[in-house]
Formats: sequence, C-alpha cells, structure tokens
Amino acid sequence: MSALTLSNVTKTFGTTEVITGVDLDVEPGEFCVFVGPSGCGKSTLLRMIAGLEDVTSGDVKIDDRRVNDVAPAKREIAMVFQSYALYPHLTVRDNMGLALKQAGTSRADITAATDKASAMLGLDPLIDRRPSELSGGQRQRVAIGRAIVRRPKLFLFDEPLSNLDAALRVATRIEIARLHRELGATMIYVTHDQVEAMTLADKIVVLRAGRVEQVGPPMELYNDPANTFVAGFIGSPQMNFLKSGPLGLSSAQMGIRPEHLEISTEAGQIAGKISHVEKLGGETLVYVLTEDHGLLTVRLFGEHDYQVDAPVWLTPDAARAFHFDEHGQRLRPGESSAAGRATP
Amino acid sequence: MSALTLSNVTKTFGTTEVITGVDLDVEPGEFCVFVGPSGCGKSTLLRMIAGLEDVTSGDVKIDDRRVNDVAPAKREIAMVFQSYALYPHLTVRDNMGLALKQAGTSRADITAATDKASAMLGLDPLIDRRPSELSGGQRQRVAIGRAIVRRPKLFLFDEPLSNLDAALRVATRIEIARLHRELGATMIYVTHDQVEAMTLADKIVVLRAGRVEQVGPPMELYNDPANTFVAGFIGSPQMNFLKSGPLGLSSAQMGIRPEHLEISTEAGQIAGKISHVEKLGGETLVYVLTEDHGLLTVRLFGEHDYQVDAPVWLTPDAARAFHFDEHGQRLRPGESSAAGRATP
Amino acid sequence: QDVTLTVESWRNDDLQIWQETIIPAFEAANPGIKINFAPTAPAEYNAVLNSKLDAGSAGDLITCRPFDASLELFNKGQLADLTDLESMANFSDVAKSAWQTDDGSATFCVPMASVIHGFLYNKAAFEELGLEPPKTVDEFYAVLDKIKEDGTYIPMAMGTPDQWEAATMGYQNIGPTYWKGEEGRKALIDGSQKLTDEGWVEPFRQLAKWKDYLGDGFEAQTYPDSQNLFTLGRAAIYPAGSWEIGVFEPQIAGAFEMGAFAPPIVAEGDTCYISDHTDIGIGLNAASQNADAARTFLEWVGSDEFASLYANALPGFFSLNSNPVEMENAVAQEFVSWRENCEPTIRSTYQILSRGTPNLENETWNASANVINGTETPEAAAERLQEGLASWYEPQQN
Amino acid sequence: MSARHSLPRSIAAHGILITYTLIALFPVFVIVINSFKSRQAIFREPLALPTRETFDLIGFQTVLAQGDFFQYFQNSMIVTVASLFFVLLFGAMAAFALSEYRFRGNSLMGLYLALGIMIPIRLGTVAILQLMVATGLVNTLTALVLVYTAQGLPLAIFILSEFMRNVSDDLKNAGRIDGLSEYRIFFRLVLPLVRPAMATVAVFTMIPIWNDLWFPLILAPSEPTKTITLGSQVFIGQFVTNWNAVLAALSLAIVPVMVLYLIFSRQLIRGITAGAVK
Amino acid sequence: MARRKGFRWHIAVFLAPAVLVYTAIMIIPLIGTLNLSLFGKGETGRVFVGLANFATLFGDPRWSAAFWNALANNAWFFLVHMLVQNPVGVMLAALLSSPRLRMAAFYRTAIFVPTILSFVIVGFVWKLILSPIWGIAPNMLDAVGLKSLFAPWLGREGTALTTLALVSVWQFVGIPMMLIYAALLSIPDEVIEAAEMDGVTGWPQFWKIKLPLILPSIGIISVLTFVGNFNAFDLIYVSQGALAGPNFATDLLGTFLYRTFFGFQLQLGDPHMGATIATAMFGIILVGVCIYLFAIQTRLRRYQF
Ligand SMILES: Nc1ncnc2c1ncn2[C@@H]1O[C@H](COP(=O)(O)OP(=O)(O)OP(=O)(O)O)[C@@H](O)[C@H]1O
Ligand SMILES: Nc1ncnc2c1ncn2[C@@H]1O[C@H](COP(=O)(O)OP(=O)(O)OP(=O)(O)O)[C@@H](O)[C@H]1O
Ligand SMILES: [Mg+2]
Ligand SMILES: [Mg+2]
Repeated sequence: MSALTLSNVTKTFGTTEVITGVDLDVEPGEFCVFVGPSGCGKSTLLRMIAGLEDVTSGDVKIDDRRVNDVAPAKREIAMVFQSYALYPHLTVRDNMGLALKQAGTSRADITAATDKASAMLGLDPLIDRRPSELSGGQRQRVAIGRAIVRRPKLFLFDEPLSNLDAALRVATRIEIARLHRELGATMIYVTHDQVEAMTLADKIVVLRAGRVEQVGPPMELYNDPANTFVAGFIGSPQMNFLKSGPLGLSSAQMGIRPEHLEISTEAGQIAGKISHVEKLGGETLVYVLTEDHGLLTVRLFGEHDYQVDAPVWLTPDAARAFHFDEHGQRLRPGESSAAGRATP
Repeated sequence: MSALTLSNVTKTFGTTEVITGVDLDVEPGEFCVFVGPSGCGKSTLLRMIAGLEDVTSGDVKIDDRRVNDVAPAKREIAMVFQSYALYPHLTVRDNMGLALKQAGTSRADITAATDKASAMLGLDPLIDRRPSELSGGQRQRVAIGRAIVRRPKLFLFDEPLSNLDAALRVATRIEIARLHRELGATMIYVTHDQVEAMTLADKIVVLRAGRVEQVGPPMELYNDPANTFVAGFIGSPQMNFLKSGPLGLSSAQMGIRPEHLEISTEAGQIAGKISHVEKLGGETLVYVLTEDHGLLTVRLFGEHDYQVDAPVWLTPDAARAFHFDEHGQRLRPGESSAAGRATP
Repeated sequence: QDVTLTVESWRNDDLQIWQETIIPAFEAANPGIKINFAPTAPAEYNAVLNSKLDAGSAGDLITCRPFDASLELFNKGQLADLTDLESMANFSDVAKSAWQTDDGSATFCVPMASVIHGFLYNKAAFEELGLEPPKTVDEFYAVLDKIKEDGTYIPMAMGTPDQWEAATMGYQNIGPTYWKGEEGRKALIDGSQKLTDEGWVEPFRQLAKWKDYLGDGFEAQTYPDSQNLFTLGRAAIYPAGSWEIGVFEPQIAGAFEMGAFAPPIVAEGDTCYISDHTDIGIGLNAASQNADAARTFLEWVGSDEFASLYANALPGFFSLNSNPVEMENAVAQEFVSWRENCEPTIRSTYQILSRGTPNLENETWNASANVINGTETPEAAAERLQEGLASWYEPQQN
Repeated sequence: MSARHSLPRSIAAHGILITYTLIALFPVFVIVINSFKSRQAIFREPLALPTRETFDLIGFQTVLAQGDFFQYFQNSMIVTVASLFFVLLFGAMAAFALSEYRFRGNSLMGLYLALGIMIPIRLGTVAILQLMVATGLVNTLTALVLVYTAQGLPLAIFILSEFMRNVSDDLKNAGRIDGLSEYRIFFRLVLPLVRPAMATVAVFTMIPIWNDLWFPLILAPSEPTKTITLGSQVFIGQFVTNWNAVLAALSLAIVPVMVLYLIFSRQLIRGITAGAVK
Repeated sequence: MARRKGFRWHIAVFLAPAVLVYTAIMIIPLIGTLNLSLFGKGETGRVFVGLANFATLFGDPRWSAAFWNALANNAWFFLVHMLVQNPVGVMLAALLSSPRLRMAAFYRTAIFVPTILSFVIVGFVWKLILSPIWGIAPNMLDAVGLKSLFAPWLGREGTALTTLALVSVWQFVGIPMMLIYAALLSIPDEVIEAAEMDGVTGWPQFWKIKLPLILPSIGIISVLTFVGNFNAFDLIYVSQGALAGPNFATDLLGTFLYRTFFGFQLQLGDPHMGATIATAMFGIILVGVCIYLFAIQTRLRRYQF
C-alpha cells in the first residue's frame, strides 16, 4: 500500500507545461521532501495532491484510491500554504480551530488542541489577534498551527519555515519531526533549506522544470547523485565543478564538494587567487579564482584568516570526487559511490 | 555624516509597544543587517525608516536630515517587502520598470535596466507574466528586481531571499553584495539566515522585543556576544548553555558553541547519551542528552556514524567558552574576548 | 427672417394631426411664421411646463389646461392676457369661462375644444341580444342585467386602478343628472349645497351598483385594458368620453359598429343633463420673444377654419366656436346632438373647488374607485369629500 | 469534472440559476415577442409568439417614421458615455481621497458627498434649469452631461470608497517608495485594481442615465438633442398609448445599453483575472 | 502613512472636481428647494413662515395621515427588499462566484437584464402579465390548475404594495448581485482554498468565510437599498399613477412628494409643502444613513487582501 502515488502526472497552464510527467510513490508514514529551484513546480505539485489544482493528465492516488476527482475536503489532508492564506476575519485561535469546529469536535477538545499548538509555536500572547496584526513569521506559525491541529493522514507543507528565525526554525523543525513520528502521518514538505531537507526527509525528491531528477534518502542523494544537477543542488555551499581536461581525467567534468578541497598557501594541484572570504563563525568559506575552472569554493571548519588576492593552491580529495559525462550524467566506476563516505 | 540615524525611536500599535526606544547609526555605504526573533519588530522598524509607518516618538534621520514628516517617495529609498507587494496588474517588466518610468528615464534605459536585473535574477522567461502566474520564489525575485533596478541611496530589504532555493540564494546574495560594493549604497537588510547575516553585514543589529541587544560587525558578535541572547542568536546551530555549577565554575552559565565540544566514545568531562544524529552531508550534528545540562549539540565536520543511545563523553574547549552571570550578561575576564579565535 | 413658434402641449396623440394638417394650413396662410409642435407625455406636462416657465425656457405658445392650472400661470404673469384678441368674439362666455379670471374680466387662452360624456355601445352585440340603447336608469340596468345573463359579453368595460376612469367616466358622466348640472355645481360653489346632499351622494350609489357589471378583476383593469375590452368586442358597453371616438374607430377597424347613448335619466320625461366639458385652450407665454407672430397664430386658432380642421381631424373633440362646425363622424354627431335637448354642464370639481388641499378632483377619483371597489360606502365617501372640501373652502364652512 | 466540483452541487447551482434566469428573462421575452405583434394580438394573447397573422412591424415602422431615431441613439450614447466618464473619473478621485487619507473633516466630507443620494435631484429642477438658461446651455447635451455627472457622483463615491479600502496598503506603499506621486498611485495602481468595482458602478450609473426621461424633457427637448428615451415618449398619449411603438422603441433602446453592459462586464472579468495577488 | 506637515494639495485636487460639480449642480439647487419649506405662499409672493409648514404636515390630520401612510408603506416596501432582494442577490452572487462555473457570464448578464429596462417597460409588462384580463399569470396558473389562487393583485389594497415591491425586487436584484459578486471575487483564492482544505465547503464556507469578508459590501447594499427605497417613485408612478392607488395603498414618500411638489391633474404643485415633505424625507434618510455611517460602517471590519 502507498500513502500517495503519482502516476505520470502533468499540469499545463494555458500552453505552458509546468509539470511534465511526474511518477512518485510515498509510503505511509514517510516524510517526503520536495526540493528544486524556484519555479520548478513544487507548489503546483503540492496543490495537485491537495486537489486545489486540476490534474491535466495522470493519476493522483491517496491510500491507493484515485482522488483526481475527489474534493480537497474529502482527501483528509492538511496544508500549509506558501502565502499562509489565513482567514483575515478570524483570530489566531479561530483560524486554528475552524477545521475542528467544522468537523464537529467538542468545544473543549478544540480549545485543548489549539492551546497545545499555540504553546508549541509560541503563539500564546497572540492568540486573540487577527492576522493583519501579526508579523510575517507569526503568520507563518499560525498557518502551521492550523495544519497540525487537525492531525490528518497526509500533511502538505509549502515552505513552512521560510520566514522564521533560526532558533524558531530549529524548534519548529524538531516539532514537525516529532509530530511526524508521533502521528505516523505521511508528510510532503517543500523547502529550500538544505538542513531541513537533510534532517527531516526520509526521502528527498529533486525536481527540475516539472520533472523528477532523482528520488532517494538524503545521504544517498548527497553521496550518490545521479547527475550534475542533483549533485549541485544537494549540499550547500554548492559542489564545485571542475573541467576534467586540465586535470588529465577521462570524464567530462569532475565535481568536488567545497569541504573536500584542500587549500594551501604553498603548493597544490590547482593554482588560484583568493577572491573573497566569508566568515560564518563556525566555518569559513574561501572563494578562489582559478584560471581553468573559474571560481571554486573551499569550506573550512572554524575561523580562518586569508588575505584577499593572495595566491593559493587547491588540491581535490580524489577519493571523494564525482565524475560526470558531457551530458552531466554521473559516471560510476564500480562501487565508487561509497567513496565519499568518511569514518568518524 | 550618517546615512541613517535613529534616535530613541518608538512605535506603539494601539496599546502594544512594539519598538521600545531604538538608537542606531548607520554610516554611508554600510551594509546593516537586522536580525532577531520573529515578531521582534524588524519589519516595523524598516517600515518606519521607509516612512510607511508613523514614528510614535523619536527621530529618524536620513543623511542627517530629519525625515519623520517626509513622504516615502521623497526619501530616495527602495524597499523589498516581506509580502512582495507586487503590482498585480503589471507584468514583471512593468513591475520593475515603473519607478524608472515615473522618474522619466528614457525607454531604452528602462529596458536596459530591467533586462539586466531580470537576467541577473533569472526572470527572463517570465518577463511578460503577471504576478499571479509566478511561483513564490519568482515573485520574490521580481520584488528584488524592482528594488535594485532603481539604485537609490538607501535600500531596505525585508527577508528578500527567504523563498529562494539555495543556489539562487547564494547567487542573489553575491549579487546584492556586489551591488552594494558597486553602488556604495547604504543597505538595511532583515534576514533570518545566519549565512546571509554573517556574510553580507558590515554591521549586525540584534533586536529583541523592540529593543537593540547588541550592534557590531558579524565576527564581533560571534566572538564577543554581550549576553546569552546574542550568543544564542548568532551562530547556527545555537550555542550550548551549560550550568556552571556541575562544572565547578564561578559564573552562572557557560556557553560553548557546538563546534567547540569534543565528543568521545571513551572519556570526557560530561557524560551523556546520544539522542539523535543529523547528517547534513558536509557536517554532522550529534545531539547528546546529558543529565546536568540537558540536550547539547555537537557539530562535526564531515560525515560521521554514531549509534543512537550510545553513551558518549563531551569535553568543552575551555578557551573558547563564554561565561555569563545570572542575568545572562557576559562576564569578560580581561581580554578573553579573543579567546575563541582560531588560527588557520 | 422667419420666426419659429414653439407650441407646448400634452397632446402627444395629436402630433401627427398638427404636423400633417394644422401646421401646413397655417403656414400656407402666414408665410414667415413657422410652427414647432412640441408635445410632452401628458402625465409630466404640468410639472415640465411649470419648471420651464419658472426658468424661462418654455415655448411661445402654451396649451392650456382648463381652470385653475392655467389661472395660476396667468396670476403668476406667465400667461399673457388675450382679452383683446379679435377672435375671442367667436366664443361664448361659457366656452371662455375655463380660461378666465374668476370675475371674468380677463381671458388668457383661446378655447379649442370640449369633450362630452356618454356611453358607447357595441351595436352588433346589442342587436345580437336584441337590446335597445337605454334612456332611463331602469332601462340601463335592465340592459346590463340582460347582457350579464347572456354571458357572451362583459356588460360594461371599466376598471378602477387608474381611478380617473371611475371618476370621469363614471361619476362625472352620470352625476349631472342627479345634481342637475350647472344648478348643482354653482350651488356647491356658493355653499348652498353640500356634497353630502342627495344629489351628490346618489351618483356614488349608482356607481356602487356598477360593480356587478364589470369584468373579472376590474380592480386591476387599467384604462387601456378597458379600451381594449371594448374595441376587441368583448365588452358591450363602455362609459366614455367623446374623445374615444377617434381612438376607437381605427382600433375596431370595422369589426363592429359603435353607437352612443347619453347618460340615462332617472324617469321618463326628466330633463337630461350632459357634461360638455371645456378641455383644451391655447395661450401665449408672457415671456415670448415672438409675441406678435404668436398672436397672429392665436387669432387663427380662434377662426372657423381652425375649428373645422380640428374638430374633423379629432372626432370627439368638439369645437367651442360659436359658429357650428360641420362634422363627418356619425358617432361624434350623435354626441353633439345631445347638446340640442340636454342641459350642458362642466365637470363639477374643475372650477374653483379644486384650488385647495385636499384637492376635490383627486379626492373624487379616489372616492369613485373606492365606491366601485366596495371598499367605501357611498355615504362615507361623500362625507369624506365634504369634510375635505370644507377644510379649506370657506363657502362650505358653515 | 474536477476535484473541486461535485456534480450534485453544480447541478443544484445551475438549477437555481436557470430558474432565476427564466424569471428574469421571461418578462423581457414577453416584451420582445410583443413588439413584433399587432396591437390586437398583444392584448388577445400576450404570450403567443408572433404568427403569420399577428406578425406586425408597425411598432418599428412608426418609430422609425416618427423622428430621427438614429440621431436620438447618438445623443443618448454621447450623453451616457460622457457622463459615465466624468462620474467614474471624478467619483474615483474623490473616493480615493476619502478612503486613503486621514484628514480633518474626512467623515463630514464623506457625508456631504453622500447627501446627494438622499434627495431626488428632480427637486432642484427649477434651479438647475435656471442655471442652464443663464449659462446658455439649454438644449445642449452638455447640460445633460453636467446634471448626470452631478447625479451619479454621490453613489459612485460611496461605493468606490468602500472598495478602495480593500486595496492592500503594502501595494500603495510600494508605489510610494518607487517614487510614484499620489496621482500616479491613484491612476496607475488603485484605478486598475478597483476595476471590478468601477465596472459595477459604471453599470449602475449608466442605467438611470440612459432611461431618464425627466432631464431630457426639461433641459434638452429640442429635436437635435432628444434622447432615445424621450423620443419613445412621443407614443405615450393622453388617452391612448401606442404600445407597439413604445415597445419597439424601448426594445431598440435596450440594445445599446446591453452592449455597454456587456463591455463593462467583460472588463469586470478581465479586471479580476489580472488582479488579486498577495 | 507618515503624518506630513503642510497642506496636502493632492487631497484637494482629488476632491475638487467632484465637489465642484456636485455642489454647483446638485447641492445648491437642492438647498434652494429645501429652503422653500420655510416659506409659504402669501398675497405678494413668498413669505417666511418658519416651521409652519412642518406644523401642517405633522399637525393637520389630512397631511399627517397621508404622510404616515406613505411612510408605513415605504417601510414595508423597504422590508420586502431587505428580506427578498438582498438575500436573493447574495445567493445568486454566491452561486455565480463558485469557481469554474460554466455559463456564469450568461447567467450574470441575464439576471442583470431587468435592471437595464426602463420603468415604462417594467410597469407595462408586469401589468400585462398580472392583468386579470389578458392574463399571462392567470393563464399560467390555470394551466397548473391553480387558477383559484389568482387575484387582481395590483388592484387590491391588501396586495398591491407587496406585488409592486416584488416587481421592484425582480428589477433590481441585479444590483446587490453585482456588488456582492465583485466583493466575492476580491477574496483571495488561497483563503478559499485553505477553507476547502479545512473541510469548510459549500454553505458553511459561505457563512463562515465569505460572508464575514463581504459584510462591508452587504452593509453598503443595505444602505443603498434603504436610500433607494425611500426615494422610490418611478415604478409606482408608471404602474399605479401619481395617486398611487388603490386608495393610496401603494403611496410611497416619493409619490406623495411628487404629487405635492409638482401637482397632479387639477391639483396645483405646491413647492412649499413639497419641499416640506422632501425635507422630512431627507431627514429620515439622513438619520438612516448616519446610523449606517457612524454606527455600523465603523464597526464593520474591512480586510485588505
Ligand atoms: N497592525 C498591528 N497591530 C498590532 N500589532 C502589530 C501590528 N503589526 C505588527 N504588530 C506586532 O508588532 C510586532 C512586530 O512586528 P514586525 O512585523 O515588525 O515583526 P518582525 O520582526 O518583522 O517579525 P518577522 O520576522 O516574523 O517578520 C509583532 O509582535 C506583531 O504582532
Ligand atoms: N497560474 C499560472 N499561470 C501560468 N504559469 C503559472 C501559474 N502558476 C504557476 N505558474 C508557473 O508554474 C511554474 C511552477 O510554479 P510553482 O509555484 O509550482 O513553483 P515552485 O516550485 O513552488 O517555486 P517556488 O519555490 O518559487 O515557490 C512557475 O514557473 C510558475 O511561473
Ligand atoms: Mg512554491
Ligand atoms: Mg517581518
């Protein structure tokens, strides 16, 4: 049994094909994260699953039941909208409680549920305000609260944390993970945040221009990307792509993550010049301009001082490099997919 | 001369005091980032600077001119709204070009400017669409485009990148940094993203509940936080706060960043049990539950395998620890503020 | 240089006749004067005319409503005094009375036409049922009863929602018989009779009886409905004014022949009374820039030529000119023939008595309709009218 | 069929709408069929379709013979369109001022401008006519346009200011920051966004103007300035009303309003699809 | 919005054209007219009588009876509109605004058609339909065997006013429909979608989500209905005449005013009493509108989308 199955789903707005044939299978209780560049169709796909957007062709099945023609309300799902979509005339409490009230839940139960959600999301002091009196992040929290209060079978989250601050983001992320574990609900989650994707997902779906590029558990995508797109998309800062020619390799391109490039002021494989340095506190990013490969990123743990414009040499950790053909497809030499794995 | 001066600025909505006396000085050409928890008043402050919200008391000065009573249009600013506020009836191009057209710029120049912005933000294929036909991230990009096309003296950005994917986010961030350098414009930027704050800012302003907690360059805040709030807020994952008692210290609390906790399966200062492990690809976060200090986060570079529930021992790097009194204020023993600094 | 005279009128109905007959005849005789006939929908005429006169944009020639409406305009100085018009000599005092000051010293409109009340009937229906036009009240009801019994025809076509049908074609039609025409009317004016007197209540009693002979749903039967009922041959009798002749003939289009009988008398040998009501005159806007030309036109309106043109073009509108006019229409001739042996009078409420509020004419409309509908008794209606009149009309206050 | 549409619900919706549409259109249908019938037939069987015997164009013939109806159409059209333009423009401007700015006397101004919907303007006829006589505007279309503009303004302001309050502040603020003057904000941002309301107001304003009889009668009754409605009144007489002609004339007069209405209602739909985004 | 010093010229510019045209062509003439209520007709033209006209209107039993009759009729007329026209209008708008309804444009247009018609046509056609003689209505009732239900509604004192009120509802239901429709369309799709996800669909969705959001529009419609009804005149005038029969059963303030002000048939126009009635009407309407403006409108929440 599947919690959600998409079979060759497509969507066309006017003449623009926005989703071009997506197949996907989500197990019950699975946490599935959609990632992909802005405009690749994540929200559209989510809306089709919710029933808010007609499916142009293909089938959407929830719990093995074809729901193409089932009303959103009948699908037993909850959704957090990217634009929040709060009810402007209702207070925070009523926004969260409306669905329960509609379902005929008792007053006491509604209050209990909304109180719990509001405590969890730090909304208590705002519980009687209306959306227009809330900040962006507060609105987003109300939208999340509205979804989780209902505890449906399937959750759809569209970038639910994008407007939250780091601390709250971590807290809410952990709360969503806990909710997921506790309810055993299936969740589909759209995010741009690497950390969210990597930590929450049982399965990440990488979308590009309305098509699925790769599906798999986070570390599989990280360590075994199918192509340059996935390799570049998973992991932040982005993987460096080096031209194979100057390195004397047979593949067309070599990918190396910024943390696997060694930097030295004395010698190394690739010569370059420091372009600029970003200090993030716990880590430092050094951008090195090389003649053959353009700008390469080096990621260093801890705080480091480098002089801009100083000449440096970089050395990729060959064992952890990825190789791609001229179409960007991964070239896998035997079981090399495990090459990138380090031991503690 | 100051590009922007806030003197004891306050803001009250009805009876809620949202900004409770903010003083701030921004130099011409400075990149100033506001951070703070959701709802702390960042957007409100920005809107007061823009002239969109009345100042309840205090003065706002731009270029040393008091602008409390100057119309937004006369303040020579550009702003990216958290809600985008795109003109729904205009195409992407017209949304971006409207201000220039208004300023009487020639058609050719407008086209050049909008073309450039749209190329930079990857909006070219969407240039003739209306906002309702765009994805969330695309709308956000149009809003950014609209601001940068104009090149005014003062830019106000309210979480401009929150809906963008990682790659685009990095690209746009770099673009904004470049814009900042090139134009020498003063920028005020609200963000929740640590990386953005750390990399872009000349000066970070940490706000809490309508009050400034600390102002300073990113690494200063990171390495020399004034109190637990700033210490906890700057740096991600959050700093660990340990009770001093069990450690035999005189201060009330000790703060230690996750990257400065050493983890060992054999021995160490603090005993604990692994609660869970988050693998982010280039780094691994290990959450350790300890009896005395609760959940502590350990950040490790690279990929590591740990068994959940396995007993472990943690050792803080004493040289990099921060000490706080019972009010959360930093205790600085001599010049210890530089203690956390590492050399390459 | 031609002058153009604009004629204000409520007679939309006559537009064609003016354009095709009257204006060409005048213009041929009076080169240099052009006439523009500009009628207004009748319901709005008074309001529009007053507004225009007040503001100074009214036409040169003004079609005059009889009695107070025009007198008011004259008093306000908006109608010119036409007493010295030569052709005024062509009209009797009675004819001029509708457009004179109360003391008769000044005349301000040239009388154009009067209308006579009576009953029209469907000759074919009468023949079919073997009926004769009634002379007396008893005969009248006998005829109605017969028609009703037979059931083929609605005995009488009249409705009450428009109210004025009930008042004008009912009350004012049969009433003079009971209040003895001018005698009663004048007595009312000088206060020696009251509306609660027998002569004034009896017509209401008669009307109340009519109810049984009207068609189903007469309460919602409008004036055009009544006209159509009769002209389509579904009703046998139509309480009428002579103006209907010209309207009905083309509509009946020869489907049956129309006859007319005068309001029935109470008993054989009684004097008969008819309402021969002065209805239309024409006057001169005191503010007219073209007064001379307008007077020329008014002289012509007072002439025999106009009388004959108008009366023949509009059968049922009878000339008030003292010189008799030859009429071709048979039914119209029938109506006019009653003038010979019956006493003529004008509608009782028109002169003086409708000057105040409540307005006796309008009240009479309402009362007549109520009485026929059966929602008010004749006595109560008379009582109410008397009270209303006495509330402002001094001679009635003692 | 789609997910957000249940069949029974749409059947019910269509059922109700069709029923009401029939109720709305039935009398109109009666008018139209009867305008093609002879007078007798209208009254003999008002519901019957025109048959060979009863078919009669006499109404239309009378109408076309009785005056320059093309000219009347044109006058009505000019008056309606011009008045509409001014009502919408001036009305929207005033509504914007009332809804957007807080200034002393705002509510009083709102009330003052709303007074006009509370008193029938007909009462001021004489003074208006005097004004027009004094300014030499009698028997010009300008007089009508002025009166209708004044007459339409209160309602337009009342409705539009309500709708303008719904326009997002962020949007106007974005415009202000973009350096747009208040005038530009009004013309370039607010006006396009309240297009549905403008269309609605346009329809409301247009109808009484088109159908008005009173002011054309008083202010511009001359042949070259007659409106179509005034033209049709010629057939309403004292004792007889030429219903054929009245029906024909008024049926003809409906056509242009219908066209105008359709234009505005298209506009309304377009305005909406282009609008409303966070 | 920042408070700004100095005179904000643009406010004046925005207001000026409307205020000028409106004041010159509407307010000044109307004030001139209402002013007449303080005067009476004397021997030598107009004399100042103070409030004597009002004393007559409310003190003289004839005048006051007519006035109260008209006012009571008017109240009923308004009530019928509020109870029938506005709910039906809202319902139609709600149906029309359901997403992807086929033929919506057709329905919208069709339902609005009566509003476009002139009163002359409306009066004629309904009299024709309801006529007991030519009767479309009686024939149709006959066809379904309900002929006995038919009565000459327009001619009976008990039914005439309600019948006309319903005719007026028929004619004007398009107006609330259009206004509500425009208001419904301005509710953002996402909010409706969120409601669908929450299981709030159909009628509950209408009551709980849409209605609160369009309440300000409903307020406007109510006040427009109020003002429109208390100024109503034409329909009664064309169908029942200025005497508003039967026996003044359909007399509204508007017809009463017209009759008095402009006169009717033999009754001469009395601008002074007419203006007095107009002032009284104006007072009634003003009170209603003020209640709306100051008591209701300020309490209705508006939401910016
Ligand atoms: N119109 C209003 N009425 C009452 N309170 C308001 C209003 N607008 C904002 N607030 C409150 O003011 C506080 C500051 O809001 P603001 O939008 O500035 O927060 P913020 O720092 O931008 O938050 P976020 O990061 O979530 O966008 C919030 O607690 C918010 O609830
Ligand atoms: N109504 C519409 N008409 C035409 N194109 C549309 C419409 N809605 C969305 N699109 C286009 O479809 C594509 C996918 O949109 P969608 O909102 O699903 O993107 P997304 O992956 O959610 O992006 P983001 O991360 O920026 O939110 C975009 O290119 C967008 O421009
Ligand atoms: Mg999206
Ligand atoms: Mg904010």
